[in-house]
Amino acid sequence: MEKNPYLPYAAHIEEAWIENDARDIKSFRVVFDDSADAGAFSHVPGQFAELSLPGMGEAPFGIASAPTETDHLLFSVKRAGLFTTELHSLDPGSPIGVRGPMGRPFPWDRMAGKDLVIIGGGFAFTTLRAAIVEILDPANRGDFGSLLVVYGARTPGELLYRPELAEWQERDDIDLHLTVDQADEGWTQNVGVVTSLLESLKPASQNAISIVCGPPIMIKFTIVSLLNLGFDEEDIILSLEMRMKCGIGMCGRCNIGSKYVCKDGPVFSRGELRALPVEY
Amino acid sequence: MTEKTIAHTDLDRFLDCLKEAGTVYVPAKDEAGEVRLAEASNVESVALAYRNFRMSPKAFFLPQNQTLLRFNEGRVEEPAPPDQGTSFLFGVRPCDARALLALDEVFLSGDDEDPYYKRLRENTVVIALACERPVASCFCTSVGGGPGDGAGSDVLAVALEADLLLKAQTPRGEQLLSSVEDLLADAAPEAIQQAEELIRSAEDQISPVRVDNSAELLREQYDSPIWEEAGLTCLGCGTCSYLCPTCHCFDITDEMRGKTGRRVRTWDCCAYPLFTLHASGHNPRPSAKERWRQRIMHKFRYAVENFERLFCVGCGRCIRNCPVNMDLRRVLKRVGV
Amino acid sequence: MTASQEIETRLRETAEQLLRDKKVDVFLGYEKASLPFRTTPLFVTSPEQVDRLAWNPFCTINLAVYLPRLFADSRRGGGRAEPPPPPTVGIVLKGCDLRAATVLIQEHQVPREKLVIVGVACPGMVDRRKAELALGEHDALGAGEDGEGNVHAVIEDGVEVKLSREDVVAEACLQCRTPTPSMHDVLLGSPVEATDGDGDAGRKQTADFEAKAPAVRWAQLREALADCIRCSACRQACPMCYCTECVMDQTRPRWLGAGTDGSDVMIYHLTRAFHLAGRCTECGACARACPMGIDTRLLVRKMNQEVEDLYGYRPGDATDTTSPLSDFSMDDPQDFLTEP
Amino acid sequence: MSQTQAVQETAATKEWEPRIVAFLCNWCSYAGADLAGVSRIQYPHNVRIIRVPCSGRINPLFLLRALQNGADGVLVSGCHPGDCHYISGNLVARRKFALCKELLQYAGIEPERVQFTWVSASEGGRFASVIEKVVDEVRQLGPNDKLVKKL
Repeated sequence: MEKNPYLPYAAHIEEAWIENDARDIKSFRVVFDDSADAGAFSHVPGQFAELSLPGMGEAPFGIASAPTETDHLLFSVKRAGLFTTELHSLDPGSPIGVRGPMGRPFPWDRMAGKDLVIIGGGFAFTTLRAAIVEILDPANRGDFGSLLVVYGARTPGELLYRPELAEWQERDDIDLHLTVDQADEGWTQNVGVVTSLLESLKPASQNAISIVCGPPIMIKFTIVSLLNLGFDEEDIILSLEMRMKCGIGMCGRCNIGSKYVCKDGPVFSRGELRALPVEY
Repeated sequence: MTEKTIAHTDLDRFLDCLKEAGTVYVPAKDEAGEVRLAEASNVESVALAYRNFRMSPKAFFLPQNQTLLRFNEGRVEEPAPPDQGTSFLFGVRPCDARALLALDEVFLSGDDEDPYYKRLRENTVVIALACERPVASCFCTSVGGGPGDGAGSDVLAVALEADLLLKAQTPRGEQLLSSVEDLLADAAPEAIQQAEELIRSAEDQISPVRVDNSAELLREQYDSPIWEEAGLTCLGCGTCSYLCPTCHCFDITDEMRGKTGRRVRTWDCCAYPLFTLHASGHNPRPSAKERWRQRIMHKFRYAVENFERLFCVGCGRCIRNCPVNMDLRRVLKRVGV
Repeated sequence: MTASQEIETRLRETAEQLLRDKKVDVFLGYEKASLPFRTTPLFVTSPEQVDRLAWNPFCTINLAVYLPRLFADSRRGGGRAEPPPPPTVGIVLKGCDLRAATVLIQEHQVPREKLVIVGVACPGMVDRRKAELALGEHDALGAGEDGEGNVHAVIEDGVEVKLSREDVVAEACLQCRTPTPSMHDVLLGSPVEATDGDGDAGRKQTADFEAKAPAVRWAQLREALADCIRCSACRQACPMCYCTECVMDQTRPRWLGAGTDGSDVMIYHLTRAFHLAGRCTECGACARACPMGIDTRLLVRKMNQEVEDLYGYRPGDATDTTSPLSDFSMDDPQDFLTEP
Repeated sequence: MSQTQAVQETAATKEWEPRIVAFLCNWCSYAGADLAGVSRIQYPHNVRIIRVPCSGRINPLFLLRALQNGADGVLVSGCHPGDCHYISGNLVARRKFALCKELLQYAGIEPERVQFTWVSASEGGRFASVIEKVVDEVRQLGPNDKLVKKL
């Protein structure tokens, strides 16, 4: 019998840690209780999952781990509402349901052979991390051209995955630039908004694709910068957030025009979005 | 399969046969004089001449409260399927039967199927009853249907003077009719002609609105001032959606006491401000203007773009029941449809 | 010319003048609706549109429901941008509607000085359901009024059916205690005497219900609410329900289940009644809005009578009084308390 | 043994016991309940206390929610008139309570299900006897089957 799409996989939180100085973003290593479920759950970076807590409901989160990290899923969650507050209070070992993977991932077919420009802001770096880990995997790295990553946050303490960022900055197969709005003592890297940094880096737009995730205001200005740099609208890839319930295109609340963010998105090109009403 | 007839005097026997196979619902007058679908065993006389039901029969397929999951001491379980067997809905009007085709697109056509809808849909046989007297809010003929439309039903019945004319619309309908073969006769040509006349006369009573190019026109009218005006008048209640046979948006909430509870699906409505409100406080459809536009766009444009089907069957419930008497036909006309 | 037609003419003249003189930004009245026995709200912004304004026996909707939202933007605080200035609004109000507007002014939702109230003395409006029911198997294709105020419906083949006004007038109108608006800038129509100035009919309904055994009351209430689909039309049609987010919809925390469980439905209606205690102006908009034909006034009516008996207060009388539930007196009755 | 197990065991092995939810104001009635305890005054154990800042904080929805979630009775207690820590919280509340009581009664809900009283910080004895009375009355009514929601 076909699986009930409303029935989550049984999983548990293996490890949880605080990601930022404001202590409102936590990362969760989630492991399936049944290894068969782990096999059945095969995602592609850019996709999301609905996490489920009995009594609290469900909420969608981008999957921050790459498929190459086969033994767990990673989610980084900002405490905002009822569900996320409860999630933050959970100890390792706590059961959690996982439904997914859902949605359309980043356009990996189109990204093959291209130079990649990944631009992230704040805590919206989760699926971008999944993408970077996937690209950097030795088995995959040869499939892509250069990899430029620009990542900004309000303060150094608000950057996610800091140990990993430091590691990536040591490597020569990824060109990672970090920037913050407000530096603190000890910050030796860029200060300023992502767009200024991007414009100073001047990535070539020929044979390149960019992926942008971040707060709406950052996305708005980054698109302008990328267009100025000569990127085609179809080569600017964005990921949207929307209030969701079912995650499978039925409950009717996450639509933008005729497209449902849960199944037709969350990843859209700038060109695709331009054809839709501005209801996001 | 050819048309059959059954004498009105044999209707009870026909329903008795159905009762042996499952639960039968028939149109009957309630205490307040409203005709609604009621379980046949509690009904003394079946109503055949009635304006359409106040509620569309969509609740038989998409119940207003549907338990999706049960939580039991930390275990998450699928609810046990209800042990109800087959249901027979006798007397569904053609517009409401047609609406099932729209719901099928949503719940059965995508990558995921909705198991709850699917089970109810598979276990429910729809016997539609052609409409002999439409009312002023009806416009089924404008949206692809009609008073004698069999789409979405398993059997279409037409109430003639002495008989019911029955015509199977699906294999399931054919099976049903062959199971009561003893009660049926092949329809005489006069009966078929009488049915056609009845339907034609009903069609003539309906004033049409043109909607065939609605998707195209609405695409151009996204920024029309009419949405602002409609948003001003709309009270933001959910009456239009809740009564609509094709509206299907839902909410999912958990209801818990201690470690026991359920995850339940309930009807929801795009007219409500909280429908799209993000946890951050941002709302992509912040006012009644955007919400009203969404409802019309969904039915007459987005559904066409996604499924090549209007999500409106012209039953007119939203027009008849709007507390401030808004009429979507007026809006469609204004938009130029 | 019938009384209604006369009022309609003067109404259009008044609206036209107000708009032409820029005394109002918008004039809120009624327009003929697409179906018989009905009108729909009309927001007029230019003098050229006033001919669409209608006055007839079908102006049942309480237009005061639109007032809080017309002023919502100007009352918005906390944002970065200055809120826009409040508009000036001309509005047609019947006796009951005026009482609703009075409470809205009292509760600081609507500034009186921004309103131009065109009061209309109201002989009672038609409940379209009653009219439809009165026609039985026939369907109306059109409807009008004769010189005596009776309703004429046009049915199939152009046949006219006369419906006596008192047979089709809305339930709330039969119990109306103030058909003529007391506060107004313009008054149209000749003053109308209240048919039930003391509210005896409502009292009797309450007393009849109360005379039943508690278990019977409970069973009847459950039965009456069994059809409720939680569409919230009763709430949305009510001028007094202007909260930007209703407690019944809140999700953090969620006070009430979202579905139609009998307990949730009951608590919805009990809470609605409680929130309207001493605030309901008894226009009946909730009951007329209910698509399921539920008597949504059963509980609210009792609450209002209780407030009148206990605290001598009727909502909608004046704008400068204190609502009894924001007030107290040291010697308020407290014989309901449990004593050991 | 977990709490839930304990509850189930009680349900299975013992007679039904009424469950009373008591909303007590922080300044008078909660202190009164405390005094009852400190003074070792015996009163029925059927009551679960929820402390609120003032009886004026009580929203009738709290009471309905308690009944919906399985309470067999609800008690609200605040400071005596004139003693409110916030001067008049209990006086404004008194009007709400009067209407609330009337509304529930009108709807056919037994008036003993929802009760209101005043208990001061020094009235440990009064608190105990009020509880005794409420528990006794609710016991006579039997389980709350009207507003409770079956999950």
